[in-house]
Amino acid sequence: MTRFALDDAAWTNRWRARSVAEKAVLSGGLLLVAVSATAPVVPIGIGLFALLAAVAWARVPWRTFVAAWTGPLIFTLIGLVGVVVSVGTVPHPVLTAGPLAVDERSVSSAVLIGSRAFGCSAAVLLLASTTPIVDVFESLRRLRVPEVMLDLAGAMYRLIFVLGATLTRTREAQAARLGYARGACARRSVAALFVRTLVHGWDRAARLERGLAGRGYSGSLRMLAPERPVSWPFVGSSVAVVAVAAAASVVLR
Amino acid sequence: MSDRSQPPVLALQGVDVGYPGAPEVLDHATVEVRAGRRIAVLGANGSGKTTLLRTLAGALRPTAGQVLWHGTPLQHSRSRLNEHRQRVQFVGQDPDDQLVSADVRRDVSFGPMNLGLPVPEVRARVEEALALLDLLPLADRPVHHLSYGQRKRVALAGAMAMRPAVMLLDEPTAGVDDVGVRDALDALARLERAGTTVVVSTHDSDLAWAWADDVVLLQQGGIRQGSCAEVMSDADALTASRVAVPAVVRVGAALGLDLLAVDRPRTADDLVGLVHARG
Amino acid sequence: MSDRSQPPVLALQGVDVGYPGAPEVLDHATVEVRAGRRIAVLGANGSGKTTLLRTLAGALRPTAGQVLWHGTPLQHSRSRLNEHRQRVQFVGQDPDDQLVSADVRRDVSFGPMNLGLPVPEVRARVEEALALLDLLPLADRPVHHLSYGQRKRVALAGAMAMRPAVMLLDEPTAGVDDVGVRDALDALARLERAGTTVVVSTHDSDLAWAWADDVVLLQQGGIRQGSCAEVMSDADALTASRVAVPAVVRVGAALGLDLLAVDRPRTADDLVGLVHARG
Amino acid sequence: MHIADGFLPPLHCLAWTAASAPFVVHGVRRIRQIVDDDPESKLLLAASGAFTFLMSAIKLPSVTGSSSHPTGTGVGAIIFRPPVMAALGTVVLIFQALLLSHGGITTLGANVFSMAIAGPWMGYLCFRVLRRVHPWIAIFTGVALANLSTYVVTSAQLALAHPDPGSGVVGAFGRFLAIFALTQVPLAVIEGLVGVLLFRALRDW
Repeated sequence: MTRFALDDAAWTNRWRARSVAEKAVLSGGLLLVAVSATAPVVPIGIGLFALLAAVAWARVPWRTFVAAWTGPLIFTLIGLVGVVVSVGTVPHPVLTAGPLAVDERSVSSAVLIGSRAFGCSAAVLLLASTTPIVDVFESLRRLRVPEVMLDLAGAMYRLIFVLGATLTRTREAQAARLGYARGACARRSVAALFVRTLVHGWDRAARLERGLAGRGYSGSLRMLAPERPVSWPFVGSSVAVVAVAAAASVVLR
Repeated sequence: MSDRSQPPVLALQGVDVGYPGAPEVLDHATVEVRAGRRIAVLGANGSGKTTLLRTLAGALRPTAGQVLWHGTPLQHSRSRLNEHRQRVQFVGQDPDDQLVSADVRRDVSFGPMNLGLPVPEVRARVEEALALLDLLPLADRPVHHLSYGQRKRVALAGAMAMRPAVMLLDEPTAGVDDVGVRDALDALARLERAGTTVVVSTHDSDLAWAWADDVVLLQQGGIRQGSCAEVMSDADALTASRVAVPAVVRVGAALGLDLLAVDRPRTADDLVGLVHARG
Repeated sequence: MSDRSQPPVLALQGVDVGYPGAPEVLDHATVEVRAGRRIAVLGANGSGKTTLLRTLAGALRPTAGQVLWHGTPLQHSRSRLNEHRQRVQFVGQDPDDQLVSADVRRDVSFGPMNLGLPVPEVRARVEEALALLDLLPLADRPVHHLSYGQRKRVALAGAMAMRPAVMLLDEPTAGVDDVGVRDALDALARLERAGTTVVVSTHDSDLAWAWADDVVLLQQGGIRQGSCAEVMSDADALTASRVAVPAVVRVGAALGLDLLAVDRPRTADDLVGLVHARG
Repeated sequence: MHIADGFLPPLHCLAWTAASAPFVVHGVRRIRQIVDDDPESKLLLAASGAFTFLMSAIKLPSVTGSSSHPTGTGVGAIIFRPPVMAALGTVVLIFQALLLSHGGITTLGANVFSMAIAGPWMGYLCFRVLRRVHPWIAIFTGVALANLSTYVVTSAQLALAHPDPGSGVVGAFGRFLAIFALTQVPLAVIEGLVGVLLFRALRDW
């Protein structure tokens, strides 16, 4: 079975029934403040708040949140090496080792970048771990995103799990027959796995087309959207939190 | 209970259907679906069960013969077909061929939305179908968190939300365990109580014997329709169709029981009851 | 026939296995596979049959307990696992997940090629496996032109070409019609004659009763292993596992037959024979 | 290689979004046209998108490191054409950001530019040019260069945002290239090899 920890959390947390708009105000507001902050303490505060809100308030499993957080943070750490370490001479060296040097200004900008990445990814995760991605796409309908792309995204979501289940089982079957025992076989196996998934996907699409025709499908994949009234207290608190963060960002500049 | 003299709700009359590479899956097939009678379409894998149901549903266009709705031939024009699909729903074997939405409630709404109904009406039909199939506790769950048997029930609910007069179910019990089969049969009984006539295809002769009133037996080069007791006590016909004689029939015959009786033994438990009754 | 005092070929010892969202599918599970004895792993859908077989095959790593090969614990390192996979082959339920090449012969050669065997040896194994499963007439056909039952046989042949000591088959008869079940059982008998020990998972208690020597019954929170006759004549245990009591057992008990006998009636036809013998 | 949220300053995020927008809009138009011509292609496109997503979620054999996933952009561009990939790839990147936490939302424009536009176009053009030479060489080069150009563009994006205090953008570009070369160059070669095997297998089906 194909499962994504973030997706599982999104379907089962306590904010699941909240309207996407509410959560988007909070998560999006924090994201904007974090990405534009100039004092590292602001995005770090935002990151910790997002973690707390997700885990304590929405009851997202903390392991899920932290595990999802490490991906972007690892990229950030590797990338920061490129920001900090210079080759040759630098204007304000704090450290030199052979041809490599570390500049004072690079260090401070690295700290800022690192803190922004910390805060921004947590703000996005707050939405990702509390809102099924299909609800996000559904809410984009109101923002006049082309219907065809939203239909595509919706069907894609369902097919990812249908095809993912086959892909996982096929890979295991290949492994059972030692398809991944050595490099050359492994490459051949991966190629065969992709081809099978692609061909199977097209076949699935054709079968789904037939199956849906009986349910009156004639091109539109529109479905009944759940009614989720916006909670103004929640939006109010969110705006307040974002405003405090923004004020802190301005003051601490 | 239906009146044999009434015209059938839905029928095939001398229908030929084929595919490229398999010219005549159905060859001059005639089948009658009567309101309120349980029909099992029985045959081996590859004998044309699915093709028969899909032809009844209007999804396949016969090269000869006609699909009849209350005696009127179906026109395979777009608008006529859309009408036909509302009253005759086909549910395939693999639920993943019919489920397109992320969660259960949204998926069940797909058909009613396509009918262009007003939103409150859609909502009412969805809740009704969910309740009928005992899916309310799962209504907000994502489809990919459900088991195979649960997904089959969601596909059924999606079809029921169209409020069809006839439901055609392709192998509703295949790959489902004993409790799942019982649940599926319960669900079918509820559909019937809601006034829907149910046609089921199966390769499981024990199931057909236990459940059906009438049987359509797919044979090499022909179709035989009749009451379940009559068709299925003909061992030669079953064997020729590569279908096993039901265990109850074999053992019951050896015990000298009357298998054509109105209260014929349908299950192993019925047999046990009769054995005990004889002492 | 095997000696009960010998250590099992393959075993699970106090094994825990879980998934995200389903923490303990197997909870302290102990299972023994003895050479030459037919084992049916019996349980409802979702009871953990597939998980049990995949753990035996080394595809899942237990969070506690051990997989034993001739009494030696399996190390889940890459090289040890590859050794284990050669001797224990798992074949999943859906053949389409098992087949990796476009035509039959090439697909069967996939495993032997990965073993790095010389080409003549690969060829020999492929022909042997094809012959064993009666696939020579289909050897050059594209996989997607075959019927479901035929594809299931190709998947079996692919696993047999690895010359495993133990074959683990997940629901080999699910979705297959009566003739297909007979073919599948014939195929299993041929694997056994080739010296392979066969373990089958199923939710079909009639099949388990007819086929197995030993039964592993998956219950809520536990596993019960024993001889088929012993485990399956315990109606309470079966019901608690959401598995039906086999029809032969129910009717046989009503008829007062000895169901624990060595030549216990296994099928409806056996019952008929016994009824006739009694006059 | 997905740039994480927060790594690019707001102005760069906006600039890359603006740079990507015309390609994505063109891709959406193209998709709408395809769907209008043949309504059945909607689910086929969805399956193709699901395939692209799953392909990028699988680890390639014999490459270690945190980013040993194929980009799938070269294969996708050859099968589905670059305009479609621009739109489909954008949806895939949103899925990756919200389901796998690969990439980000503020950096979506930049990631779309490197992975759904530059990579596919580079791969597709190489494939078209070299096709006359030899089909397998064309596929290998197309797929490998699609992957490599994604990595080069990403390095450039990072360098533009964070120039070196001494050697400026050029120096920073070289450094980012060097840091990610360790995993990306072998990955590109392997993705190219797998691409050839993939099209060979596809031919058989």
